[in-house]
Amino acid sequence: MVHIPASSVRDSSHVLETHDLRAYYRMKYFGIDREVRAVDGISMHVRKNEIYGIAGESSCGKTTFIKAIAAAIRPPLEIVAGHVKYSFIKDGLYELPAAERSAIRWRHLSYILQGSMNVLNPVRRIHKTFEDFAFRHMHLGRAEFDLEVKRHLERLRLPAEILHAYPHELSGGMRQRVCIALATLCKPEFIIADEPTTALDVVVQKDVLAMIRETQTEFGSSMIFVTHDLTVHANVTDRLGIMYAGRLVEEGRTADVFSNPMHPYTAHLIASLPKIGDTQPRSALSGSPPNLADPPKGCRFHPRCPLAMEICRHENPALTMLAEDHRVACFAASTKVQPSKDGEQGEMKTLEVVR
Amino acid sequence: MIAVFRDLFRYNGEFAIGFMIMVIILGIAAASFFSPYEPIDSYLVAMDAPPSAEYVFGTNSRGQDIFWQLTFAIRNTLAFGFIVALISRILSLAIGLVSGYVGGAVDRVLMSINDTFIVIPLFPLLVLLYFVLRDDMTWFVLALVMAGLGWAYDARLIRSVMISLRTREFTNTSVFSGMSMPRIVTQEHLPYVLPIVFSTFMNNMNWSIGLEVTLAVLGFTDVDTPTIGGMIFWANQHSAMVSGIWWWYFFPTLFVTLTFIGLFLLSISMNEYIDPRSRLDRMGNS
Amino acid sequence: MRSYVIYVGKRVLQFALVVFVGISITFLITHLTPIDPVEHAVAQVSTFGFSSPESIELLRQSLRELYGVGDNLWEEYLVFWQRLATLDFGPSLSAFPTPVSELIGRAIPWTIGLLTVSTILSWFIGNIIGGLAGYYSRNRVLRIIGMIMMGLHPVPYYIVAFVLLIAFTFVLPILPSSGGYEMNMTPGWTLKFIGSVLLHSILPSFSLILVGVGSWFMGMRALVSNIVTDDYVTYASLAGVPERRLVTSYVMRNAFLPQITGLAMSIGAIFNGAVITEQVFGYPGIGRLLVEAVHAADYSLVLGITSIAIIAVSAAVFIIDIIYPLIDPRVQVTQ
Amino acid sequence: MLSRRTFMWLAGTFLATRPALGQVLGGDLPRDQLLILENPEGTIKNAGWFNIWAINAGGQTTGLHQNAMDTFWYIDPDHGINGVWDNSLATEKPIYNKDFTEMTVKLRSGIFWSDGVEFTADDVVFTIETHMKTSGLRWSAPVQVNVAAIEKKSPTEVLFKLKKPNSRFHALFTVRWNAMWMMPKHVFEKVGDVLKFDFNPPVSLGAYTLHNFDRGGKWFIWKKRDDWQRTTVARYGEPGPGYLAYIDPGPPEKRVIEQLNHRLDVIHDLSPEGMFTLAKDSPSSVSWFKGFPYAHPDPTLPSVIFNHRLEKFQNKDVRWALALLIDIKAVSMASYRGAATISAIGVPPTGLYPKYYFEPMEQWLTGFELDTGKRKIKPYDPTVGKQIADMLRPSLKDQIPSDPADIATAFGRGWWKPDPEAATELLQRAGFTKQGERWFQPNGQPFTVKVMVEGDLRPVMTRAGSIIAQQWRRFGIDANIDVAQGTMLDRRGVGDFDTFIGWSVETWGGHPDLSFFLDSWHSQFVVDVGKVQPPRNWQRWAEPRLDKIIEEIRTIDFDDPRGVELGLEYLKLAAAEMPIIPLMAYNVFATMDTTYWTGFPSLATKPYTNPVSNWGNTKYMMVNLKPTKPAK
Repeated sequence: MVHIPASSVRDSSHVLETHDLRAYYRMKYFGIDREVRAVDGISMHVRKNEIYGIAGESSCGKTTFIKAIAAAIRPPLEIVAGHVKYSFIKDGLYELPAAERSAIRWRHLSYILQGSMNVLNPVRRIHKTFEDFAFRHMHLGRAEFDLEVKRHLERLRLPAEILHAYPHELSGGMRQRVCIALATLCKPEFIIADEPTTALDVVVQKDVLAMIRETQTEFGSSMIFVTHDLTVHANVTDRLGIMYAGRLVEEGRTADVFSNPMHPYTAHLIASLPKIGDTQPRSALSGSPPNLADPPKGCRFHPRCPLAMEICRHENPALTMLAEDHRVACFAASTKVQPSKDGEQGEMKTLEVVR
Repeated sequence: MIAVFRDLFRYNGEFAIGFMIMVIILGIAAASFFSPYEPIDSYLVAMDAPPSAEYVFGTNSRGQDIFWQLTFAIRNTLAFGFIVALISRILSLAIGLVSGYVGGAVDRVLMSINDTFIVIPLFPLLVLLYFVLRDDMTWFVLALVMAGLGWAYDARLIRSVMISLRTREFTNTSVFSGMSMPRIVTQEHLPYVLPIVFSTFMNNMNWSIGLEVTLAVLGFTDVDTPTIGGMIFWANQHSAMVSGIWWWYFFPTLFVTLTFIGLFLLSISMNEYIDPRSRLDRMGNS
Repeated sequence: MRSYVIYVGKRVLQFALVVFVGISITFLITHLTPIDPVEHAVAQVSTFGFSSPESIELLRQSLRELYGVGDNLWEEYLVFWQRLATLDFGPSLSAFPTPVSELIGRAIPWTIGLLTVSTILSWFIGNIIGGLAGYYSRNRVLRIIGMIMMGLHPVPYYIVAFVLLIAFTFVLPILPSSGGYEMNMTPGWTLKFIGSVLLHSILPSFSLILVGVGSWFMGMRALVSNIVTDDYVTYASLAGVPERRLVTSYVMRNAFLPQITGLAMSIGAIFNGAVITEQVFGYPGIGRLLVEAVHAADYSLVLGITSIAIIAVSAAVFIIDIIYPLIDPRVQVTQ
Repeated sequence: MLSRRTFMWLAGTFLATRPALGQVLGGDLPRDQLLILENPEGTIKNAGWFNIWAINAGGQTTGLHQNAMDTFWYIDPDHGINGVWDNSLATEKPIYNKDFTEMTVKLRSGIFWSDGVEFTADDVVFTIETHMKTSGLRWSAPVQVNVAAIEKKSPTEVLFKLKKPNSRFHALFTVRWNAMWMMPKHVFEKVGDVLKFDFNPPVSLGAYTLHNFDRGGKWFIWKKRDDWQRTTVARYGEPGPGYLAYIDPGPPEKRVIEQLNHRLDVIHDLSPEGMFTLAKDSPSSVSWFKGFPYAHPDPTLPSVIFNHRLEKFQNKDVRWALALLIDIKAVSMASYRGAATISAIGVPPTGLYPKYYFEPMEQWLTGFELDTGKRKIKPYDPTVGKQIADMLRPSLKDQIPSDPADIATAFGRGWWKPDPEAATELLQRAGFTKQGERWFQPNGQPFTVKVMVEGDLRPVMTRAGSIIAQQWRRFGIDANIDVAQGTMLDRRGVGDFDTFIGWSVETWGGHPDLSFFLDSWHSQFVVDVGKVQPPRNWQRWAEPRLDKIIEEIRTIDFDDPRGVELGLEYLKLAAAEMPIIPLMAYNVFATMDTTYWTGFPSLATKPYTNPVSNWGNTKYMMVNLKPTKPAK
């Protein structure tokens, strides 16, 4: 068993890398193809022991992106191009045989999902779910496993009685904590958290976030944290990526992004956050997110962009490093931003593709 | 609306096939209005002719052209099933919704009535009504009677869905966000309820047409009005199966089956269109 | 626990109410029949035999006295409930003076035997194949089975039964066409008799299963294809929970629960008999008894059979209501 | 079916590996000693009940009344083994006194019940006295109406003293379909309430005793008595079958299948199409007629029966008009596919009636004139039977007889020519008017005629009613069939119908006396609509001229030749008045499989009795049956 020592915090090696990842919904009826480009060329990486946040409006492709890096691809969703690479596997995620991919799950790669009400099997007691998910990875006897689960819950300050409960007998916050316990039981290298706090009320949300932060630090896991709620990102994530219409438009250290948003979309998102003492309603962005089956040419944001220029209508801006650890894909942000080739996004230099 | 239809037709194979089947079925039903023969007249053409160019579906032992008989039968049977299903859906939806939403004493009273309808044995009731109503027991009256008796089970189903929807989190969210109840029902809940209504609509049609055939086989329907059951009734009167006149049974059966396949395909494609989850999957707006 | 007791109490009351109202309505309806049981007895005497008008009139009077029909409806109703309390439905009017309970007792084992087995079998087969078809929605074999089911499901039962009859007794005469067991056999727990009963039940039960499987299949497939997209299934499959465990404990287990209600209702409905099955296959049972009783205006017998059916269906609803909170942890007894 | 042969061939190997199904059926019974017959009563609800004297309690034609019961006399609907009249338990015909107030019966000796007790006058006296003091038995009412006292004169002679003169009292003990059966005194005298006694197992007076039966009522097996010589049929020899099984084979399709599989020797009735299938595919099956129309014509007369209490049918012109609108050839085709024996007059063309009534009537009918108000027409067409034969000959070839006498027996003689013009004239004379395409009654109402039929229970009658309604509809009358499945009996009784297809004429078949039905047509029995009309004057026709005929018949002896003369008078009156429109005989497609048994009655060679398996006189069939393959 490989344990990542806590001392390796802020290790700069990459746990996850994607390169030009494209995941499309493809439907064929009577020879007519229809393509929805939900993830369209995303290159990014997550460093060891960091929490990487992804933000964006609903239907911007966040969920599809997560599905793609989690290998939760079911038709009609397809990986069209690109690579997903984890440090704990030799080859790319999609080059791995299905059986091996399955063996990695939960041991190295686990998830915390939105909607704690519905992510636990309603007719199964919690301890059964723990068994289903983790038993085969722990290589322990039944009694030792049970002991280990209890010890783990204790560590997370959860009462052991919940193991005998059905999911509906627990409160929403408790269920989400159970999910976190479940996701961290095997001390995986990587955790994907998809809107883990969305349905919770503010007080519980705060506790749960603290717990995520704590366990992540304690076990030294890396994490992708997806939520549309920017305040959550501000509290939890180390780095933040902003997605719009299937593409990453800005990425940087969370504090940098908040203090110095360079993409007009990011700037808009941050500006529309409610602030204490506000009396005026926030200005809304005109228009709606594009139809991904037929996205606009050029920069996908240009129809709604207050700064749109001629070039934006024709060319797709490449995600360009404009400051330390801060990438932006906007022609208006800097002249350094060049049109990307064949719609490909991101600067190759910033990536060290491990093959 | 037209755009929705076009999209469904283009992108949804089930819809396209189901739609085409139903066009054919309805076309055949509509053809009855152009029939050269009165539906109840007999001995008009040669007897027992197998399917041929002259008589596409053959003729029966009563000297009737099975194709034209079938046009009437499909028209009447479809109308019959449709009326039963429509009226009983309205009843079950209304009672299920009210019971599920209002709850309490209203729910208990409605469900007691509902359960009484579930337990009353249908078959002797229908036969006795047939005895009492006699000539007045036309297929339309039969349809009304069966609609009056066929809603209870589905009302219970809709009620239980309603109860579960009422307790779902999004309902609370919507309530707190100040949405009015009718709006919550139509916008948030209907997408969950409609697929159930559609599929019970189908099952109900299937049930009522099956029961019509059962009653006809036992001779308890108005045999002067051609229906699928009525055709089977007359075929039995002439021992058509052992006489080798298989086409007298085959074509009615084939078209009943096709009708249901058509309706089934339409209903699943409609469900996919209505159900937010599968629509998202299909249209890929995520 | 206390709330559960209150819950059960309420359900008991509802059960009693439904049975009472249901049987009362049936009592009223059966007594509205325009058929006169006495006239049927008279016709039986006069149809073929020599009879003079005078003697027919005398016969009619004496039968009316004997059968005790034409009394006050309200009195009959009270007597009916008094008798029902001891499960006595009085004498049959079309097999006078044999007690109704004796006639029912003779027919009902066949009905229960045939219908319980075929209902449960079709439930299991339909649900398991339907569940698999819903889960492995792209499996070619299951898709073909699905299409066959979709095509078979709407075929009127009479046709299915009739085609099977023709196929296996006429075209390929390998199975008996009529009866519950071989002629001249004496019922008993002998191997030969049981073998004969099984042989005779093949066609009736097969026809019932063939038709019954379809609706369970369709229902289960729809349920499962919904559950498959539910979050807990997605979550468990992301977690790499082994497929067999996923299908059984996560998908099927959840989908089976609503189907249990359906099963209970179907088993309750068994006591209505299977009229067409009994007609086509000449199988003994309660359905035919009911049709004949309706024909002969034997309201004692009609009421006897329907009362049992009403009690059985209500009991099924009742038992399911009682048990459901115990088998489905989500249902709270307070609702 | 087309593929049957192929399938049979494919199944050949499979079948070779298992015993023939014929042997499977019947269990331990040797198939070559077993005769399997259809019991048209179907499944017997209360199978363990054999007390046939209690009404409506158990089965009658389960073999019980055919083979276990006996009474004084039998009249055969056909020719009989030794003449139409057979003295069964009696040794001679009934002996009446001059004014028909006493009847003496001489009994046969040496006849024993199956439990070894001898049948004597004591049994007769017990039977009659039991019926006199118990109400609600099957024959209580006629006994109570007629019998003042019964005396045992000797062990072989009884004397009935009647309450009033009755020249037809012996009919109560004369089997056509059934009659009053004798009770075993030694069994019933020990019974408290006769009405509640199930008589299980029955003690038999016939040649067979109960061997086994299905509690579910699907089959009853009877075994030949070892002492069959001590029963009345022994006079004609030993019954052939060692065992009889009366079964419920199911609907017509299944009867066909069962006979094709040789698991049903005698079919009671079929649909015409089922009959044709057997004629075509089952070489071993035989029927009453050697070829077309196969069926045995029952001595009943299916007719269009008017409700004379309705104003619209009270004018004979209207009834005649409706008769002239019927094309009997189409009715024959629609109902029986041509296999009908038509009749224009008020008795069925069966048994010996062609000789007694049809031949004498033929000339009168040919000359019969009908006044339409505008002119006189001769409506009778004596060639209709021949026309039907000619119409069928192209498709059925030599199955159709060409000899005029054979045609008359098979298809009947003449009928009324369809004459819409005369019908129009008749209706107009009756005050009916035609407006546009529709006819209206004198009171201004549309002329509607409902034709009540029994649906599934009598398919052939339903088919006849359907085509007749169609023919009337074509003429502009609003006519439709009215399916009264299950309620026909009740509606017929209370007069709740316009017209129906059924019969109010039923005869002895072999004997020319018409009292069997005609006595009940006396106007003294007619009741108002709403009250139950006693059988069989369902039309409620009240006619003084008919009353006179009936009253005279009551005063003459059963065998008096004057009876036939009076019968002819009735026929002429009925033809002129058209109280019912006679259509044809009730043809029953009784079909017999000769794989195991031969000697079944048939018209051409052995018309000794009626093969229809539920008739009491089929006991005479058993003594004529011989195994097809001699016993090894």
